[in-house]
Amino acid sequence: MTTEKKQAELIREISGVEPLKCMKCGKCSATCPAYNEMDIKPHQFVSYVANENIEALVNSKSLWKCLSCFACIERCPRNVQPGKLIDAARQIVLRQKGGDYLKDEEIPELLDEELPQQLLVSAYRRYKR
Amino acid sequence: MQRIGVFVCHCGSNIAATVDVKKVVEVIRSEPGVVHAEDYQYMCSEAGQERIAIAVKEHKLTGIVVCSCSPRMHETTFRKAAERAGLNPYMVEIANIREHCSWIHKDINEGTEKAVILARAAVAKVNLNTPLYPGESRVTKRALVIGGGIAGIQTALDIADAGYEVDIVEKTPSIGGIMSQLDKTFPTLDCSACILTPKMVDAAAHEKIKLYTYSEVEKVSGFVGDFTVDIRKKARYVDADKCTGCGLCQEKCPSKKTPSEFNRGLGNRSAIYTPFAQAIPNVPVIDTDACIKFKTGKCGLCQKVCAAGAIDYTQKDEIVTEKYGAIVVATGFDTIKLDNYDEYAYNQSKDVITSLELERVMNAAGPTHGHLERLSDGKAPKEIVFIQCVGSRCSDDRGKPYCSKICCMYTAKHAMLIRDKYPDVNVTVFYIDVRTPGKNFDEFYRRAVEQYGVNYVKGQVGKVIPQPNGKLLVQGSDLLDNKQILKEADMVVLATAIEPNKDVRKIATMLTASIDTNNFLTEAHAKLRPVESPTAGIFLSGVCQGPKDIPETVSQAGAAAIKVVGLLAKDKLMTNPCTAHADELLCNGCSTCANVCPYGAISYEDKQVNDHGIRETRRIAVVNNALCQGCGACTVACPSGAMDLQGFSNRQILAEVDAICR
Amino acid sequence: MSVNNEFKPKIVAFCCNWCSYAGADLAGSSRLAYPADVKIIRVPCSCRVNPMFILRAFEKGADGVIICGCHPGDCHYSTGNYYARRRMTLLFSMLDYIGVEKGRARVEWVSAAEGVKFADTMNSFVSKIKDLGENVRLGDIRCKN
Amino acid sequence: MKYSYYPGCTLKNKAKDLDVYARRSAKALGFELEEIENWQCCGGVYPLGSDEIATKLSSVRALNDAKEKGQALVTLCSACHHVIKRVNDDMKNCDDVRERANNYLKLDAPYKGETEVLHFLEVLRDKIGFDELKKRVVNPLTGKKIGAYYGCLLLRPSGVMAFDNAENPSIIEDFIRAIGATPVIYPYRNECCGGYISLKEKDMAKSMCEKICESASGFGAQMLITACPLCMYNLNKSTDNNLPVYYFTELLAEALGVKEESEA
Repeated sequence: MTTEKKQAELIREISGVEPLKCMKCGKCSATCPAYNEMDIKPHQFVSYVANENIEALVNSKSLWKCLSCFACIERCPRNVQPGKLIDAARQIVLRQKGGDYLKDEEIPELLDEELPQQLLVSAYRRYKR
Repeated sequence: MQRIGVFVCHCGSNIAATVDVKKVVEVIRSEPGVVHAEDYQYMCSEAGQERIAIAVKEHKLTGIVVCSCSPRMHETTFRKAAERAGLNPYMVEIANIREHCSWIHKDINEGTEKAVILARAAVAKVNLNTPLYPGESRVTKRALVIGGGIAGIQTALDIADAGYEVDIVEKTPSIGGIMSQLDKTFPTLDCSACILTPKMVDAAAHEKIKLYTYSEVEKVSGFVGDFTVDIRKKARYVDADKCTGCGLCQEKCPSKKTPSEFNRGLGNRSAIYTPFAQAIPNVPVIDTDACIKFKTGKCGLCQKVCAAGAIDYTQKDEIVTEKYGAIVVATGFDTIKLDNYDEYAYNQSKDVITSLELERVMNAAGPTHGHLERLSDGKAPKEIVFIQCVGSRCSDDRGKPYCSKICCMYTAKHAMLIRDKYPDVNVTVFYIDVRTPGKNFDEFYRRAVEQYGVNYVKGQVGKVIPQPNGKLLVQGSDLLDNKQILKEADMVVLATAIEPNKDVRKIATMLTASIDTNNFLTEAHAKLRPVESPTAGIFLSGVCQGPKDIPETVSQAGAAAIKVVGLLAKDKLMTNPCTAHADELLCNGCSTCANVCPYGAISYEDKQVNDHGIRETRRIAVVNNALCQGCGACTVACPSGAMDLQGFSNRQILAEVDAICR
Repeated sequence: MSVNNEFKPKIVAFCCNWCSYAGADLAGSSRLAYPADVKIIRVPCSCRVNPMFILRAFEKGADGVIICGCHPGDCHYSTGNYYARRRMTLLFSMLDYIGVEKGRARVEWVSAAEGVKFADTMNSFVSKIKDLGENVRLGDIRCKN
Repeated sequence: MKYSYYPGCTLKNKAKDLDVYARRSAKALGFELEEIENWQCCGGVYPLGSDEIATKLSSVRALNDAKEKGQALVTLCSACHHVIKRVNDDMKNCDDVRERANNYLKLDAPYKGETEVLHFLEVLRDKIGFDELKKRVVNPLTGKKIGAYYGCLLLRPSGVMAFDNAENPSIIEDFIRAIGATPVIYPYRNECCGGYISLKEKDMAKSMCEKICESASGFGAQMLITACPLCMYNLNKSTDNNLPVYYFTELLAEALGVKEESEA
């Protein structure tokens, strides 16, 4: 099995998403508030996994732009849940050595007076292993 | 002892590929009762059936086992073949070695072994079969059609034209159904009323057709050829014989604030009303929830102004009992409620409407007198967005998993009509797929694009966002350009999914007709018997069976009608001989069986019995073979084991169990 | 061959003519595989299944018995499956009482449209029975060789 | 009535107001919030991966603590509510998560999702009742036009959260009416504020919050209320205080006349 095939299977497993349920209506992309920041769009998450095009997916900046706001999950008419797919792709990156998207030394300059703990905690979980 | 012949079918390679048919023949020969066994390429073919006839003669067979496809497919075929060969048709059993064996197993050893066991079970059963003889029942030469939309009207007209009496029961005050609410019809754009109204008039005027409007089916009993139906004629509070249909009562009625059902709630109607001007019958009804007289006892204005003296506040619901030989369900559909789709802002904005509401807006008799305008402020829209598949093709519990089928076409129709009448209005259609199979349908859709400049965008809409300035921001996908679009619109029209009429489940239950998970009535066979319900004597017409447009509905209505005519043309029907019967010596008359019988087929008689020399009168269960449908509930309920089912007797089933477990 | 040592359960499936038998046909015409251990007996309705039939099957060496009928509310005879459900609830608690493992007998609703469900149900039932192993509790020792 | 209470990290720190006013209001309304001992941070984000267990355990501990006391578990912060409610749903409905979490935690009795998880707003709606709340208001905020900002975490996914209609919610609007003010309904109230993205992508969060605030002001809102410290932070960053943002508990305490009360 190729690495990409393995990874595609891993993404399916972690996310619990069946990409074949997708009917390609594009409602996820129509709904996504971070759409314009993404290079690979929410509806493409599904086809990238279905086509085992994982290398491109895990290198996509979309991994770090998804807000996990669940709008795509809520509105998907086929219960495909693209947001879970991109999260699983992110997990694959984070679970590798050196996959962190946030370096400790970056943090001090990102802080300000009002910044709530919740933000740091969430960002840690999103960006770091 | 029976003399049984076993016939093993190859079904081409369908069976022979995974079942060693020769081996089955060889093994089954040694089963008790089997005197002959052979295999053949296609048992259902004429040559195959001929082989059965020859074997019956040569081997003096008394019973037959055919190892072939499902009995649901060819049991009747082989029973008829046996009958032609001089056997009782109920001496035939089928071992299903195709659907239940060869098609699901890959390993030939496994398949062969299972086929042998299935054949053995069938042989064991036939050993205990007895000849059965169907009874006869009479046919009432009159049909009932439930629902007075285009499906019901067309079915009734076709049945009546063939010379049979037919009654239509319609629950609203007028026949006409959803079609009467449409403005224009695709793909020819004729005005809906212009083609429907004459049919409504024909139905009302036909000497063989009786209309029960504002009426509902209350109770159904009986069986094919002989149904008894209670129809509730709801009180109209208007004497139909006296009413001249002048309309003065509606004009004078002071209670005018009830949302009009006919106008999809977009306009109001009075408490005494006919749903629309061309209503048939043109006799109003009083909506007692809205009527001031009924609510407070005061008013009575309609009675005062009615010159014909037709208003009668004391009228009561009336139950009419009629006999029918056949019943057609034509209960139609409605659009789904959009409460699960608030991302499209239907409940938040008046300018987001359903396509059916748009029909009323575009219609000259509608709430805006046919002017295309925003319902919030009456302004003329400049930018209209249509959203397809709202609630259709949703497998997520919010909507319907099926395609509603008609939306692509009516949206193209709406887009075209708007661009034609208001060329300065821009029309955008968000679609997932455009599905336009049908004669002149795809050409119609292409005309909308190519001639009328309708902008089709491939992609679903995520959200409709009402703006402070009253406009609607439509956020959708353009999958071909890989863009997220934000489009400002004045109106948004939702191609709302359709669903079977809410009452259909209740009606199907009364008729014991089966219904699928989406509340569509099930056909007896999806391909070969599409207008019949599996319940004998019940026929399907229109959308109650599945989404369809007007031409298809009319075709199906005609097909249902001819099936009904075919039934009514018979004087007698053969009844199913697989019915229950009580062993007089075992029955103790306890009534347990009658309590579980869903058909009321069991009654009790005092009978003289001779129980091993003791003569006495006992109360004994008697089954009416015309009413019994052969479910077998009584056979298990019977505490003394007196009740048994012909064709599926305790001994037969136990023999099958034994054969399988051997 | 190792196949010979593998436990091949005997499983009897009672299927009502209108829904589940048709569902099994659909599983077949959709080529959905399930183990050949399952043998189907056609009955007009799940309410035709006498608890006696099930006991007899166990007595004769069946390892599992499954009764399939129309979904509640969809019975061709309106109410037959409700009777079946009640009868089987009682029977199963009795089986439990006399020591037949839970799960050897089962009731499932499979409609004529549910070929997939039919195959899934049979697959899961067979694997359950395989987990439980051979039925020894009710077997009639006189039936053994 | 006594509820177990899970405050969460931020309510002990930057979002003290959310917590303090909630406690005072609860007292005034006659119910008690009993803080779970030694609660641990929920993590702020529900782990979507179906193989994640460790990240769900802190929520399970809190849930089990409430179960042992026989109390419902009340939350205030939208993120905590989201995480705990979803973990609870996993413990109830997902055999794999339940089995593995219980194997790991070795509780006295396995936890199977028995605890009822309530957001403070749900307590007001379902336990107290907005009609009753209205009666208790001594200082109605008459004339104030308030936009409810739901954000995403309270509402979605609606199947699990079962908080309100995810696309057209009404609970905060009903709350606003109960405290005497006028709700302003605007379409962006259930759109995301950017959430954690504001740590690294400040512009992205800003543009999202601008849309929200613009829409709310456009429909006439004079202020926004929220239940989430992160939403509060993000919204504040983009409005320049043209549209002040408050915790809903602050307005509740004000309406109940307990805002200034020193904590007893």
